Amino acid sequence: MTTITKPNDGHANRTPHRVHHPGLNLGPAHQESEDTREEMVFGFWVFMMSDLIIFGLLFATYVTMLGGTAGGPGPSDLFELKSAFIETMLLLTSSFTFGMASLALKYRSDRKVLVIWLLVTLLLGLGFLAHELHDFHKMFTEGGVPSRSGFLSAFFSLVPLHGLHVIGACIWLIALLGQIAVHGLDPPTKTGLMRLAILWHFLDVVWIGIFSLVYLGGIV
Amino acid sequence: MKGIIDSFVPLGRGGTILFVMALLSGCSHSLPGFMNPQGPIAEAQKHHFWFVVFVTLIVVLPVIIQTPIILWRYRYRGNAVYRPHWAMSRWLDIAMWGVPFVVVIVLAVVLWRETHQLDPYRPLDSDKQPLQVQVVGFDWKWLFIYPEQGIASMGQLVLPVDRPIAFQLTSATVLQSFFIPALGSQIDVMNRMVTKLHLQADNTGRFQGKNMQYNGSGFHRQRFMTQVVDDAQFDDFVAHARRDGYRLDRQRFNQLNEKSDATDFAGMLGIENYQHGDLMAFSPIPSRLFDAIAHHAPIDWTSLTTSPPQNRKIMDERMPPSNATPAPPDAEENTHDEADDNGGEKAT
Amino acid sequence: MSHRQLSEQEAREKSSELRSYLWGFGLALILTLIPFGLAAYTQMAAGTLYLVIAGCAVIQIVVHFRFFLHITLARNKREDLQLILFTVLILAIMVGGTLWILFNLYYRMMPDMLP
Amino acid sequence: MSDIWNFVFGRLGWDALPFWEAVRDPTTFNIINGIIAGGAAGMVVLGVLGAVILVTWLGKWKYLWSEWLTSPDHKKIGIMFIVIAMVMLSRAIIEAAFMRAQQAVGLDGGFLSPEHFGEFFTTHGTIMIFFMAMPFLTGIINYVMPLQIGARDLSFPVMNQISLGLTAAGAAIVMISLVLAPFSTGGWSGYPPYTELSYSPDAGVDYWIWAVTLSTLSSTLTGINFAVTIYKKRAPGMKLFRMPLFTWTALSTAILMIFGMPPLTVATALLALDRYLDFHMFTSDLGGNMMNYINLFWAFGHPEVYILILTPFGIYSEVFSTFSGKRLYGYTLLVIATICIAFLSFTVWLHHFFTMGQSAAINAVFGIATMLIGIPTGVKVYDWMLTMYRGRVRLSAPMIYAVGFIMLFVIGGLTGIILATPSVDYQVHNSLFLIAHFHNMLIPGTLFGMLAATNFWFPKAFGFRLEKRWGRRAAYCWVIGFMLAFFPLYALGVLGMPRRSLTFFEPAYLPWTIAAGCGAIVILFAMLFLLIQLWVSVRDRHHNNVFVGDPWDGRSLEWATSSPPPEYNFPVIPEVFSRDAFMAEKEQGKAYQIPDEFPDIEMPANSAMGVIIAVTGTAMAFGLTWYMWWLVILAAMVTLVAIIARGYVRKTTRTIPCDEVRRTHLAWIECVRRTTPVDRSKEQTRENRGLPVPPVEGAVQ
Ligand code: HEA
Ligand code: HEA
Ligand code: CUA
Ligand SMILES: [Cu+2]
Repeated sequence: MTTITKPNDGHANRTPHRVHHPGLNLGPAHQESEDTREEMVFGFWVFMMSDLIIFGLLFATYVTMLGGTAGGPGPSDLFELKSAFIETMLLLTSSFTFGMASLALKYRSDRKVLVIWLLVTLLLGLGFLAHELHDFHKMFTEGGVPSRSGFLSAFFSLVPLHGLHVIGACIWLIALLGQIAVHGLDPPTKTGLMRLAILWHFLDVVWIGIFSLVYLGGIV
Repeated sequence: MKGIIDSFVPLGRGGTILFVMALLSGCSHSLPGFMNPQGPIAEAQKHHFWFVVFVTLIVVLPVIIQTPIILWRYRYRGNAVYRPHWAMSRWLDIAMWGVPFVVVIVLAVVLWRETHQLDPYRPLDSDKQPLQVQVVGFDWKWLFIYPEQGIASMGQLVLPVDRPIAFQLTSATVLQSFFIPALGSQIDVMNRMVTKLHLQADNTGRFQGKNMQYNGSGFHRQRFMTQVVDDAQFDDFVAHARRDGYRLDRQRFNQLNEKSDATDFAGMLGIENYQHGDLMAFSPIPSRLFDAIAHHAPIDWTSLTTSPPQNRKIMDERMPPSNATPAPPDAEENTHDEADDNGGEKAT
Repeated sequence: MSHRQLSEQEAREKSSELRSYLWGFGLALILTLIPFGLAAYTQMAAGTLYLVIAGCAVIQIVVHFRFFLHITLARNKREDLQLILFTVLILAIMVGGTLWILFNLYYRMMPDMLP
Repeated sequence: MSDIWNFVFGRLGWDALPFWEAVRDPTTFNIINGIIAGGAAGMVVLGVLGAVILVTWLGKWKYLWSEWLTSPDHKKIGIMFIVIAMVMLSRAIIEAAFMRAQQAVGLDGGFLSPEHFGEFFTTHGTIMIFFMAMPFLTGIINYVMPLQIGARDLSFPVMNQISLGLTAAGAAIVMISLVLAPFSTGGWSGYPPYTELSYSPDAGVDYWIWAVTLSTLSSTLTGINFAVTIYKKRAPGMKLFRMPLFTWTALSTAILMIFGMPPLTVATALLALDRYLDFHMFTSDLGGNMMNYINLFWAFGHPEVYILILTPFGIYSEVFSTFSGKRLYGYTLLVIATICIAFLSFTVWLHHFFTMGQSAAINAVFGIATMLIGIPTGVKVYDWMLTMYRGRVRLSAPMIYAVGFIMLFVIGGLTGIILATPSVDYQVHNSLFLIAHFHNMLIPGTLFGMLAATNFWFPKAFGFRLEKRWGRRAAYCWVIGFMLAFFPLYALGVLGMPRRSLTFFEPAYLPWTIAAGCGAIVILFAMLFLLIQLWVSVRDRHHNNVFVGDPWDGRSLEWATSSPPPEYNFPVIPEVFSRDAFMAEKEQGKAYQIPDEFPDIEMPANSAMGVIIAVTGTAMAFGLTWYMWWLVILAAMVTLVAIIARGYVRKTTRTIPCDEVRRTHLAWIECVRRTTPVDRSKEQTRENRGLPVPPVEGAVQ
């Protein structure tokens, strides 16, 4: 038999719940746009997870290529604990400062505070990139070029991909600063910032994998 | 368990007969492939094939038979009862999950056993010492090295009957797959890697061998003839090859690395009228040639000179002397004989 | 968006969230310092050290998800959490399968690739 | 001078022209192959020119631009996806015909050159998978799914446009490769090291890499879009377990796309790094290792084939229950089976390389995992049979495909089980047996599914039914032609004939290849009949008009609106109280009501993002293929700027005033009132205007 339920339990998956993403404070007046914002954030999560598969597979491939040094320099010849540590600290701190930015966004204290935190985050991100590039340069001069061996190829397909993501995130951050300047903190800008926050923290998570597996694992 | 599979043999045989009849060709060629098995591996594979077919048919046939019946009985203009809201029956549900589940369990148990039994890496049970054969895939031709005999062949793979063969395989170029359908499993052949395969022939005869993995425009020509002979003939073959084989020197080896099929290579050796499946034998050959190729190590050419210098061609009177073709200049850009890449440090 | 007075409730929430970020940062710092410190300054056996590094990494990832990405067991987070767990499952299958397959292949046909 | 030439054109030269070989070295053989290739190139060029001229002549550029290319409407995007699929299909079919013809005469010879044959199977496979099946089913889901869940559009309409743009770019790249040859000969799976620079130095593999990469990105985005839409945009009351089965399969497909595409992205990206930046991931020297590629490729490849089959499973579920006039048997278990299949498909990829040399235990584990998929698949098949059972079955064209499908699909499943048995796979791997297996899945499964869907939902999209007689003829020809064309390949495979063989030397193969060639001819007739059907239907469109919207006595919400639906789909979002929502409304007499109040409706505004991405994507891929770096950089910059600029756009919606909505709706209701309902015996006649009388339970009619 066709089951017919009472109309009023029909809204099961639409029960209005408390806003739970930082910064998403549009209130009941904006139900429509609040829904779309939530969709966007959820969609971005899904995208990140798809991206995570990419990183995961690259990690796995990297591990399988550890033996492919072909007589060239190996992990312990090329990696330095110190610079890995500095990069880690830069990125970790930037994650924290982005958290502060999120708080500023959520509680609308002051746009200036938000922008300052964002700028600090951006600087840390750029610092990370600069340091990473410097690292690569050093590796290159020591003969650690991707064309040297399968191992180095695997390294240079994994770690710089993370770097590329950071570059993308920095560009996005700059674009969002522009949006704040042009449009103020309207809903689209806010969701933009929220999604960027997810990306930023996510990249830090990936970096945990990189410093643990690639750098620490390689040097030990 | 063996018993279970074997009980399908008559069915399988029936299937094969049907299959042969369906061939309708009436030609005298024996059926190629594992339906006409010539060795224990192919034989077992054939049985397992039919076993899977018949067991799976238990769950598949009902679909093929009953669908038309249902279709007819419940056709629009028919007069069977119509129950638009009927959509659930516990017993049918149990059956439709349960029966396939049992079938899969049966298949899985047999699969586990047979997969281990027929693992190409597993040496065959036999009281005879296996014959070692090393196979190198080049672009569009195969080189067979008999390390114990110190000879090599091309175009034809000569095997003794009733004796296990232990193959070691590698590729001098891209991925290929080595396959003699009548004898059993195929196995991938890869550059810088060594795979293993164990086969045995129960009957003498000539069986096609091929490459199954596309590797360029000459792919379909990369075939060879497996000549299974008795022990005496095999000894003859070895003696013949030793006496009349072509010397596999650096220059010829470089020619091997060119993109060409066995016929083209015969042409380079100066053989006219080369037919598919004719034998080209090589002796002397560099020692540990296979290992050198597989590990990208330099080939020990000096070992050639220490072998007896018998440099005449073989068996077939058709073949002109090998020095009929002038030697092309040594191709130094070749990859595999020089200490290229990492191989250099790993000289054997 | 100019200044706005936060309600008492909001202020409380804000400080609790701030605390959560600080906790996260602190924990992450510790979990970073431990493996780096051990790798740099001790002569631990490689095997144990690997385990410590891996353990710290896993915990730190959880910390990030909990304190920075706000993934909790709360009801309204369940969709995100399920998504993440599902991803982790798929990832485990793919990564685990890859390692199993490839190292087995190395073992059987190109031992020199075994690290 | 030549520096400038090189800068502008990279490595593109005269020899890229497809008939160059024939000009350079005019032997008969080269001339034949030159004519084939040149003809194909000519057809592409003429086709494009013809289309441009036609649109100009009709003065439709503006219409095309504002109503289609920049439209964010999921229905139009869906149709455009299908149009791409059709165009690409026509090319892939021709290639299939050539391959069958070549093998039918292929004993010791044939007429195709090996390079040509290599390009044929590579493009055929690549197109069929990435540019026929994927866009086709993406298009169908795009069109139907939002209607079924009672939504106005997908969650991310602009991203949907971008997906379309990426697919279009990939398709364009494949088509361009006909004019500026060559294409890859590495097969649709593109195994290195054959596809590495050292063995395939020309541009072919690069074309393949970028075409496939574009398609993969498109599918990933599509998957995200679908999944979020289904999660977040269902009509009130539509719980997960009230969704139509098609929506369920769409959700599973989306999940497979999200998690199954990344391995391919990784594989092709790494291959590209090898080819462009001298990496050594998959080379045979310097520590590279091609087994990683094979592993990654199939970690994608197997989920991919279930992407290709799950959507059709959903389609067939709708078709069976609709044309049996009956609820779907075992809905809950069907859903569970779907989820099982989707999940299990991530655990079996190794079965594509059983012969690579790993241990027996690994092979056995993956073989058993593979066979497990047979259980939920079988449940689905049985459920469909039981859906017909006690029903009242009308054998319309979609139903012929559906019935043909279950009977043929189980045979493909059987051979799949054979292949899943490692010890047997050692014999039939890479033989024509494998080819027969997967065509047996892809044609009765995917392609019949697409055809059934077209016959089923065409009236919804265009407002008139497809003609029935030619439809049936085509369907029967398909079934017969398929059997004739592909069953012989099973025999050939068992006889040991390798796939991808230009020529063979065993006379025993010949009868079978000839039979298969005949089958291909029957299939060509099937195609011809499809075209006739389309033509006849368009001719008679006024007689077959079903504006009222429900020609098949449908069960789910897409039938609850007019055909074609208004761009906002539903004037008010329907509220759902049970499964088979529309059927329930009809049974309770609640269908076709006039809402008390009409809202203003906000719809996404037009955007040129899709077009921009299509153009820059094509340019970038083309530049990369031919080493025209300036083009690559330019296209990349434009893309980046466009994406950033899009972030600044604030007016992303457009409002449709309630008056307009009311007017449209009242006109439709008026039409419904004026239409006489017909019972199912008149379903295929001109009396069917889209308003059904339901058949009576238990009775004999
Ligand atoms: C739509 C596409 C599609 C689908 C649905 C399938 C479904 C299946 N496939 Fe297939 N497959 C392909 C497309 C598809 N395949 C392609 C394209 C390739 C080759 C790619 C290439 O190399 O180029 C391939 C290759 C391929 C291989 C690799 C062979 C080789 O390279 O040597 C294997 C091996 O296991 C396999 C197995 C299976 C199995 C077991 C199923 C199962 O899902 C089938 C399940 C269905 C049934 C079993 C029938 C119905 C069930 C019942 C009636 C009830 C009960 C049955 C049992 C209990 C057994 N497939
Ligand atoms: C979806 C996938 C798909 C489909 C549908 C097909 C369809 C066909 N394929 Fe396909 N094929 C592949 C996927 C597919 N193939 C793949 C993946 C490979 C492997 C490539 C490789 O080796 O790398 C392959 C390889 C392959 C080979 C190479 C075999 C070899 O390696 O030796 C051959 C040889 O004949 C072949 C033949 C055919 C034929 C005759 C058809 C015919 O059935 C085609 C006829 C199709 C039509 C006639 C369609 C008509 C439909 C319409 C016109 C729709 C109209 C619609 C409406 C009006 C609504 N295929
Ligand atoms: Cu492939 Cu070892
Ligand atoms: Cu598969």
